[in-house]
Amino acid sequence: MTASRLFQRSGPLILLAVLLVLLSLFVPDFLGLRNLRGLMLSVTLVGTIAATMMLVLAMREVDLSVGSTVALAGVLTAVVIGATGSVALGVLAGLAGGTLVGLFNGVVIAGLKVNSLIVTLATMEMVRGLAFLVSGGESVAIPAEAFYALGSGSFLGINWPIWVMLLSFVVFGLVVNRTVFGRNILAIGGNPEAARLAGVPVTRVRVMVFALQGLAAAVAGIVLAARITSGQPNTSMGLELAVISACVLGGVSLSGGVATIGGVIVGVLIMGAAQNALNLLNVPTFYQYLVRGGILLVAVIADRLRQGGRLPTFRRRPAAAPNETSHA
Amino acid sequence: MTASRLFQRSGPLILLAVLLVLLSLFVPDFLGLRNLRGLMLSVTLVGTIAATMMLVLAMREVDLSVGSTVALAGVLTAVVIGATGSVALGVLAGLAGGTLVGLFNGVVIAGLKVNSLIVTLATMEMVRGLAFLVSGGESVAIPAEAFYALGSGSFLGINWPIWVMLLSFVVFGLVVNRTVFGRNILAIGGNPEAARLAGVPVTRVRVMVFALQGLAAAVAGIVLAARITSGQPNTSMGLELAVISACVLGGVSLSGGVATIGGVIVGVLIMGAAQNALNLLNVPTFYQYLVRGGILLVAVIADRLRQGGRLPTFRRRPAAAPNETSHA
Amino acid sequence: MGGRRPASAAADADQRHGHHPRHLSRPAGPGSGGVTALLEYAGVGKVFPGVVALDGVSFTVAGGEIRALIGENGAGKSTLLKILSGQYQPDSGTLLVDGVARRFAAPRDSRDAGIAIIHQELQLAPDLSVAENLMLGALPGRFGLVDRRALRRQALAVLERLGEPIDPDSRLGDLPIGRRQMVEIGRALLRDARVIAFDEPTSSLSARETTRLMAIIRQLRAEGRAIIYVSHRMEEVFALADSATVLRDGRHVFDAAPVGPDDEGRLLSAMAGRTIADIYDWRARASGDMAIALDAITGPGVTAPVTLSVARGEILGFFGLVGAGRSELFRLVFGAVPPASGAVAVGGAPLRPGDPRAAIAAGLALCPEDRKEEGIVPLASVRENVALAWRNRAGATPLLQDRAEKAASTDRIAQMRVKTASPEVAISTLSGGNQQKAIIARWLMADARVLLLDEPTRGIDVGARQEIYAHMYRFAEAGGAILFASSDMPEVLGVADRIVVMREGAISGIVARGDATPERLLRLALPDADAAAPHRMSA
Amino acid sequence: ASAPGDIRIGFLVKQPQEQWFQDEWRFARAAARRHGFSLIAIGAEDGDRVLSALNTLYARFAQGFIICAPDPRLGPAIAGFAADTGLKAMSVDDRLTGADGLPIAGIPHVGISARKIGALAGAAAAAEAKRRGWPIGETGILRISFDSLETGRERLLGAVEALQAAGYPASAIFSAPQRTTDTEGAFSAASPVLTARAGIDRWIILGLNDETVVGGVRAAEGLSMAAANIIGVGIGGSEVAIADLAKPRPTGFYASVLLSPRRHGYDTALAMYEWVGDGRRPPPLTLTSGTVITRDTYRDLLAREAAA
Ligand SMILES: Nc1ncnc2c1ncn2[C@@H]1O[C@H](COP(=O)(O)OP(=O)(O)OP(=O)(O)O)[C@@H](O)[C@H]1O
Ligand SMILES: Nc1ncnc2c1ncn2[C@@H]1O[C@H](COP(=O)(O)OP(=O)(O)OP(=O)(O)O)[C@@H](O)[C@H]1O
Ligand SMILES: O[C@@H]1[C@@H](O)[C@@H](O)CO[C@H]1O
Ligand SMILES: [Mg+2]
Ligand SMILES: [Mg+2]
Repeated sequence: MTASRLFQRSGPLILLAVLLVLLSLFVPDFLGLRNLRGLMLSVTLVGTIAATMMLVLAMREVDLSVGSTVALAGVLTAVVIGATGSVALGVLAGLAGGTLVGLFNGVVIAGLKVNSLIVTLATMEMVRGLAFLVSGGESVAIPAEAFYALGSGSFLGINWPIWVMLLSFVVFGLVVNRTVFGRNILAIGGNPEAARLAGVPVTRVRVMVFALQGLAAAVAGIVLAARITSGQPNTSMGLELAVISACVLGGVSLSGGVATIGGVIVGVLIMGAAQNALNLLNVPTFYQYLVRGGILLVAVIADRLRQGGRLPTFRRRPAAAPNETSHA
Repeated sequence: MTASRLFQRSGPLILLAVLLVLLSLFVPDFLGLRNLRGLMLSVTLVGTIAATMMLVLAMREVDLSVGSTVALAGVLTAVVIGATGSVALGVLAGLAGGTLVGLFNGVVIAGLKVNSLIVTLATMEMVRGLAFLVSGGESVAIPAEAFYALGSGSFLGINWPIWVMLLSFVVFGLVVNRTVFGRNILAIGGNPEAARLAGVPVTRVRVMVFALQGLAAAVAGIVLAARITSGQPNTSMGLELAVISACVLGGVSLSGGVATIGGVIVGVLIMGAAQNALNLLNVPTFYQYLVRGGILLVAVIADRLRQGGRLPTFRRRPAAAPNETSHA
Repeated sequence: MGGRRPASAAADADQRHGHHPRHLSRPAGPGSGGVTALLEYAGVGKVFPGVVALDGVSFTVAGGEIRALIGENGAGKSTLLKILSGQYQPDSGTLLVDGVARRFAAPRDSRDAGIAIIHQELQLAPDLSVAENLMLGALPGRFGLVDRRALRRQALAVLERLGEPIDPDSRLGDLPIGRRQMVEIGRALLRDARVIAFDEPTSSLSARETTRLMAIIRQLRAEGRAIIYVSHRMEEVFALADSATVLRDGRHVFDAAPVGPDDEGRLLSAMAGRTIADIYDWRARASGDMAIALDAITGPGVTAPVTLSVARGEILGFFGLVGAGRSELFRLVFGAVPPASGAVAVGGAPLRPGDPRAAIAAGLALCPEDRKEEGIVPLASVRENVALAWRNRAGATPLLQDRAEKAASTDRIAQMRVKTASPEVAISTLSGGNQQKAIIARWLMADARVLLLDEPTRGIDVGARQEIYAHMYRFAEAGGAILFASSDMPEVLGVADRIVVMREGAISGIVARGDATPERLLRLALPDADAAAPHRMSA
Repeated sequence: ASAPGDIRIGFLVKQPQEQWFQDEWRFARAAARRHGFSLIAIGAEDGDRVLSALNTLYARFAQGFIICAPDPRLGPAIAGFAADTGLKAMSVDDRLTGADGLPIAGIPHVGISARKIGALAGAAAAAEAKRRGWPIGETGILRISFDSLETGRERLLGAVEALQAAGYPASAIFSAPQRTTDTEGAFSAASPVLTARAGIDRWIILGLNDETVVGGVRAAEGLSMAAANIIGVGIGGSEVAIADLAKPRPTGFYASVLLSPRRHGYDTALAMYEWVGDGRRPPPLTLTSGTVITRDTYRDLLAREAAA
């Protein structure tokens, strides 16, 4: 890796470091133990899903339905626990529901070859509707206090939701770096036709990635339900935005083919630290919209500049089209 | 135009006709004058913006910030009317605000060559924040009854909002079919590099289209403010989904280069009629999520099938790459 | 191709004709009379990261002159034209039009200066009408409204001049490729440009269309326009050009005017930088039992059933004109596209149709024609690219086997002599020839026994070509079978053991190496050849 | 900045952009200023954000918080958090429920008596219709509903009960479920229902707050119904209601039930301050009532409220 590439790569890390220094200097209470734990907890939802979103983006696709899936999984879990009294069955139902949503996305996108942006925009609505239907439109109380431990309990002093997020980072970090499946994802993102002709089972990989994304969203949804002790059909609206922002901040390219789990972790932390600081500083919610949107904008422009002239690879002649716009 | 193409084209029209017949048969009062007027009124918001969204999609871009822009324009109008007492100044402020948002989108997307999905996802948030800031977070009453006429008044028995929507259809229909600018949009959507080499001012056209989209959203936002006699910072969340659905339903291809205003009108009416029927039949809100998402999904799959083997035009071998996914 | 560096450029200058072009005689095209050139390149240079694309190129084109621009792939021809069209700006030197130095910041400026380019890649908008495409960028209109009548009138006029019976209102994307090319040419005519440059215009034209185009170009010359004509086809150059400029490695190495078939040897050696010895070096090989059999295959692009079999150790060449159906046949055999009918058997076992993974499992490998679109994963490393098929072979473990993979891929990379700084750099940094070799290495690593090579030497310089041939022979000697498609007749004649000629989606003849002559192949390949021998199937 | 000793109190609301909550915050800040504690106001629109907000309060060493949660069923999570961290918790507006679905006893609550206030609105509408001489058989009742919220359901229940007591049949009631509790949501929900009942020319319009009723009224006016044929009665007495009541010509928005954001904001913040400071625990349940205001009465009644 050349020095300039190293710099490119570590751009997000530097940003995070600078941010952390600034925050600890200027934001009261930022470095407190209480706050750091709160910060970690606050990114668990985004973090747990970001690792699989990284896979989706690396494949040059996008999934907007994750927020709804989080809601559906939480509601399913709550309803089933309520009906059966069994935490295990509830969790299973939540996991199955989320995975099925992902599978559905994957089959339509990869099988019918339809644009993932629109498909997941549609399933975002539909799954939200399902969440409302399953819950009867209201949030569902979970009558099993044992289940709450998943949200508020801890192990070795670290809360369970944080463990779950770390697990997601580790597992999908390994997947992308150490498995044939993971490398195939990057190959598909880089050049799907070349991958297909080299024997990569493109459709199967695509479906799998979306199914995993559904599964991760389900896990996140179940943990969230445990944290908020109920299944909320209207939770996590706009979550997809935060997750995609975190990935883009972490250097996942929207033109596919590039992904590092380290970058994603940094991206998640940047998002979390920024949001945390806004909270600590008591910045009114309205400004927070501006800041959230602004962070994403800066990230994507930086992504663009970092790539320099590099254009998305689905254009036929990358080098010869300097005035092209990049499309995901 | 061959018979089969004619059929392809009129697919949405047939769908609309069938829908209308069914509705008039099964839904009481559907054909009543008040209902028809209500139906038309109910689609004015989506309709006014759909024509410019058609241009954006035909250029193989997307704009998710329209809902926020509607809110910002309404709020700006309300605040300025409140401050100056002048309706004209208020309307001007609204129009300027929306157009600036569009211009900003266009400059970032076309000038810096950044992915329009992400850019407008970011500006969607930021503009919403601006709307909250401008309004101080609350809805802003408009102290000028003259202004309300734009919302509830009528001309030749047709309400002003409907006139505005029709105007948008006519103007942008003419633009896309009859002007050099409009044909350039289609050329860019079909093959941006070719357009550039032929001397089409690609960047300028792109910026213009986004600016027009902002302008149309502003018009729609001002009319909406007149209808509800106040500027609402949190209005029209999720509107972009409805607008894109209407376009896709009307046969605008997500792979760019194809757009007919007739199709878009039909798409808008299908959406409106379906929603109207759901309401008349008293379908619970939850199912409406499902139906809305379902309609979009069906539309995009139909779009895919309608294209048959025809893949996005940047692929070399039209018939020979059945395993390719199309990306907008 | 890429990878040329300024420093090393001088080192290989053994046979070069000197830095200054040698003029056989003054350019004196008919009608020019030797006055001020309409167009002049004066010391034009252009550098891309890591590549000197053009290095001080100077030549002129007078009104009424057709100047051929020739050179190997990557010599810099298209770059010269892109500077003329305003797509690129030169790093040094100047471009003069009518004796005035010009610098085009954008394609519009070039157009406004009376210059038209027919690009190597078709540059058309598929969803607009033919008429709109003809006038794209300059649609006639008043107050921004398109003047439809003027549009139609002008389109009809130019289509008539082209001799093309095309409806100006039809959608461009619905036209066959040759017609589209004619539309692109029509656009240049419509602009009434004084300088017109053609970048390989005939690569997708039929013989009839080519003849028609030649007549049009001669007429343009008679009207006093300056014309640059880029082509790899020497026959066309000799038939049309008044003068020729040869580029090599971005340098202007040779000029000839007038130019005729007698100059061929000199032109070729100027292009290659050395006299071309026998780069094919074919030797007889023993062939074994049947490796692959095609049984009545049809599908998109292959209209008549193709039945063939290839033995182990055999190299079967496929010759044909553009669009003859060779690429499509290969894709059908490999399963990249499901065949409409017919079957493929490898080593006697039938292959699941339409499934590349099944084909790979049976030992098939496809090196596609379009390396960039279908071959490489550009951002991935050379190693990843080479290992891609191996990783996905049947029965592979889901976890990466780093050590085994590294060893095997390094071996194959060395074996194919892929020139790369390290196996870990992105494959897109390699020159085209080395990318091609890496793709072949991919299949060696995956243990392919039947290679389908589609235009394996397109875009590849002579040295690399020779190496690829050597590898093909070695592969065949080791018991592999090769099907290779090429549009380069000498290559087919030089490398193949047996030659299949295709024409319009069907086999028009199969010729043994000993019986193959250029005339015979051409007669079989040309659509209007009435003497096509009845196609006989080989055993 | 975390000097122990100074008292910090959090005030979390579910919809920071809604005027009601802005008013609550405004009054709570006034209490903080007057009594010298600091108030940390945070908007928390969903469960995840509630938890973030609570963690923020904890990190900033707040000692207690008042919350109108986006969902009452966040109760166990909120109560659990309070128990774990020792923060004192109080709810306002919407009462938290436990895993068993019953109100959590340990969390003091200040809220309106939703059903009673709804009944006030319903009765006001019935009286006005009677005054205008509307025949019961020709009047429609538009119930713009947001039934997933308990207080919303209760308010409308009260209103409908009052109307039924005045003789309106159940068949005259038409529900328009809204997606959001703002004007736009109500507007979109009401339009199609009004459109569909072309035969009914006189409408009573009810909803859980002023924004909602204004949306319904605008929808009716947009369908060219005269203001004289519309009776909208909102709940809140918020600025949108005042704006309509203040218009020079009467609109279809007839009246609102004035609630007291002062009591919900100022009094709760003060109660929490005293709880933290002197350990004086607030009463487990405080219910506030409302007053009907119309074009004719709103000025006086508002002045009286401001003076309180
Ligand atoms: N945009 C670019 N970026 C980097 N290198 C480039 C670019 N365009 C061209 N080159 C390089 O410049 C050299 C000249 O390319 P050019 O396309 O002009 O060749 P050519 O003579 O037209 O070849 P061909 O016969 O294959 O069309 C090649 O090495 C090519 O790789
Ligand atoms: N670039 C292209 N765009 C559209 N159609 C094409 C293109 N190239 C080839 N075709 C079509 O595909 C069919 C078969 O072409 P194929 O590529 O198999 O021929 P080929 O003999 O390999 O020639 P070549 O590869 O030199 O083009 C023809 O009908 C041709 O019109
Ligand atoms: O949403 C309502 C709000 O409008 C106000 O009336 C107070 O109670 C809340 O539940
Ligand atoms: Mg070239
Ligand atoms: Mg070919």
